Amino acid sequence: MKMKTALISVVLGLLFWFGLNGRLETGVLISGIVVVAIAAAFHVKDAVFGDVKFSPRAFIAFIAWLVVFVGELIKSNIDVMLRVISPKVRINPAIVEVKTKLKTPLGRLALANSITLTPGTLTTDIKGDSLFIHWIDASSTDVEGATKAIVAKFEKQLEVVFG
Amino acid sequence: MVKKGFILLMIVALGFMLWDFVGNYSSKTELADVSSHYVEQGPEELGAANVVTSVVVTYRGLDTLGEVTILFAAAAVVGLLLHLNRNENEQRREGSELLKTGTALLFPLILLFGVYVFINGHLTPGGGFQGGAIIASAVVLSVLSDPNKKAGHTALTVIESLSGLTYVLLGAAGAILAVNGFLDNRILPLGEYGSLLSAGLIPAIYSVVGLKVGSELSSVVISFKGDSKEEEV
Amino acid sequence: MIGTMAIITGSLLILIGLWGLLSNKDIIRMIVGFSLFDVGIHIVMLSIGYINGGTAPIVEKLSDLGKTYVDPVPQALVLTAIVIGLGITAFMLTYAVNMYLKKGTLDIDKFEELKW
Amino acid sequence: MEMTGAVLALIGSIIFFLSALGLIRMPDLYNRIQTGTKATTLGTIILSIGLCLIHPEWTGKLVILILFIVLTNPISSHVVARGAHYSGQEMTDKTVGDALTEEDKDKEGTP
Amino acid sequence: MADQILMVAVLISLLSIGVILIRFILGPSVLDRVVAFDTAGIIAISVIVLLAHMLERFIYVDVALVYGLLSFIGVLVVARYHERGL
Amino acid sequence: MNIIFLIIAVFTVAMALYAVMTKDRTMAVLAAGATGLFASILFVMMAAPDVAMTEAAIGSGLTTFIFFFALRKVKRGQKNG
Repeated sequence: MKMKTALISVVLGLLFWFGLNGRLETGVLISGIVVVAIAAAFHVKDAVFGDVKFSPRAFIAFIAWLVVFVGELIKSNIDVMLRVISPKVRINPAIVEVKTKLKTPLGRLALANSITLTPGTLTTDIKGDSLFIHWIDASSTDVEGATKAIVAKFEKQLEVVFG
Repeated sequence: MVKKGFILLMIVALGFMLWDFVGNYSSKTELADVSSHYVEQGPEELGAANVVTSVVVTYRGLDTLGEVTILFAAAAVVGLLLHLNRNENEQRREGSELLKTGTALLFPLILLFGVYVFINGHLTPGGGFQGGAIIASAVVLSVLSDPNKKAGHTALTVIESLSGLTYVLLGAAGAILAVNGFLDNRILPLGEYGSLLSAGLIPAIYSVVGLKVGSELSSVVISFKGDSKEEEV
Repeated sequence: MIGTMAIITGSLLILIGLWGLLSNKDIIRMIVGFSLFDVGIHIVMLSIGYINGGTAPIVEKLSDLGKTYVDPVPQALVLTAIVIGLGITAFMLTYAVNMYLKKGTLDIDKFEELKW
Repeated sequence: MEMTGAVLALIGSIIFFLSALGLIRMPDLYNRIQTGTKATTLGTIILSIGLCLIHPEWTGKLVILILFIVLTNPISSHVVARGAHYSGQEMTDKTVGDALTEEDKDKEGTP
Repeated sequence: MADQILMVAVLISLLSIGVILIRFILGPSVLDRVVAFDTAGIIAISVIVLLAHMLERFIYVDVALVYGLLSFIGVLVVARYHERGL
Repeated sequence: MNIIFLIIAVFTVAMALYAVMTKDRTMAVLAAGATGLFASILFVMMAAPDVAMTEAAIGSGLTTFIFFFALRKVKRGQKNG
């Protein structure tokens, strides 16, 4: 678990470092190794990436999540724009409760962020297994209906990646 | 009422002075002597692409030493005065779970970015002061996500004093080994222009300054936050 | 043109900051006025070093040396000034907090020991 | 290539403008957060992709900028919404339900 | 041609910042203003990136990164201050 | 270029005026932070990226944070009497 966190953290840190510096040199590499080691120590202390799964299936699920996410992001923007432009503001907002099956912190963060960036939903609070979501156009206010409408499309992929 | 009139009078007077100043202003078309020397000779002389950095670190290095000293004094006084008068009895609301996870994920990356800013001070905009401020912002982020956490004062003090000592020693090494006196950067070879390990000592000096400023500003933030658990013991 | 506009902006910020500093009774808002004053002075200082059509004094390649660059010395001074401004602001805020803990108010008129 | 990039940047800025309009028109804070966050995120992504097309050598830093914004923007709007809820920010009259307030009340009722 | 389109993009972004500042001044609550501040900050990042293109200096993008980081933490500070969590 | 500079300068001055005029302490501090952020765009256009970065990180960023920490201490004291 610690090894896994350290490995992901080092790879991520090196990508970040070379992306920032934008060139390959010995100096960049040497300083990068020192700095990334310190950063990875912080990540290991909190065990951030401890539950990420490594398998071809997880990779495919990650890509699938990314595709769904980008699609939803664009859809959400068109949706919001239509609401903004329409002469009469048509909204029907509510805060609804949904349940999630995800257990790991990183998976919940990814879920909440994807919910916030998708059509008309905004994560307001999280308590245990319940996410409280402000929904700009609430079609159902009970837990099951809302869960099906909001969470289900991301959860399947995220469950494979983050568990 | 008399006071208001007096204030207005004062502002109008200053406004007239500034009006005069603005009226006589015209932007220059060429540099003054010293500046043009810095801009035209500086890159070849010191090997640093960022002329502002070479002015701050080398040409006007003593000023920077004074500045760091003032910052240190301010941090010490803030810590002292806020320590004398504490009333911490209300527990703060915990940060949400998402914020905590986000902080655990982002905190090392922000530190990394801060290090990038001060280690590249001689090539890109930025340097020790900005990098130190970014590191202190990372500390602010961790304070926000978990306000009741105890802070590591000892580690900050150790980093601060070690980097301060290294800074002065590097400056003195410049005075002894190189030609131009205190804080000269040419005791190491200048290296290939435009690469990370170039410009002699400048990256080393700016890294040390960055660590020092970062730990000082973090200690200012932590003294403003105050330790709530310490008092109960 | 940019230089002229910058110096006018800076002067306006100085006047606004001074007004906030003098006309308020609340200590925190006096400090806000002071920091606005600070920003104004920085803009004025930079506009004095501005060269028409100049670019930032960062010479990425040695072959770029002939270009027009703006004056690096005021930039270095302003950099120092901003950092010291933070130190001063932190110091003033510490004083304000301490005075508040002594007296229970932030109104400057209530601090009668300061008058003479 | 340059033209494509420029047009993408223009689309991004139009999205910004729509989000600003939403910020003005929406009736309460939560709906304002909704329009503010989503639209600016997509706008920044599109604009940065446009600039990547114009200057391919900028890609590294712009990708880091996009990643940073996609990661931080939802967190900050979540924290603002949570702060709004716990400081008792009112919702608009059109609201049809509020599960979070009911949940809080349930907790207080059963000690 | 491309440059004119980018100029128009900058002007539209600035116009949106102006519209958002109206919300900043109108309020009504502190958090409304915080949301306005956040949105204006993100648009300003894009303005800096566009300015880096127009002034033809790549290094200005660094400023945009710092700007984004600081405006994010600033919003968090105000929100947490408001819910008494600081 | 000039017109962009002019617009941002107007924003800066407007934020500064708002910071001085407003009755709310919190808003004054936040508006001062916004002034600093807009001023840092001005610094970018005046070809001073170093100063812009410093202003964004220190002058606008950390100063505002410290202001809020101090305000929190004051507000809490008020509540306790």
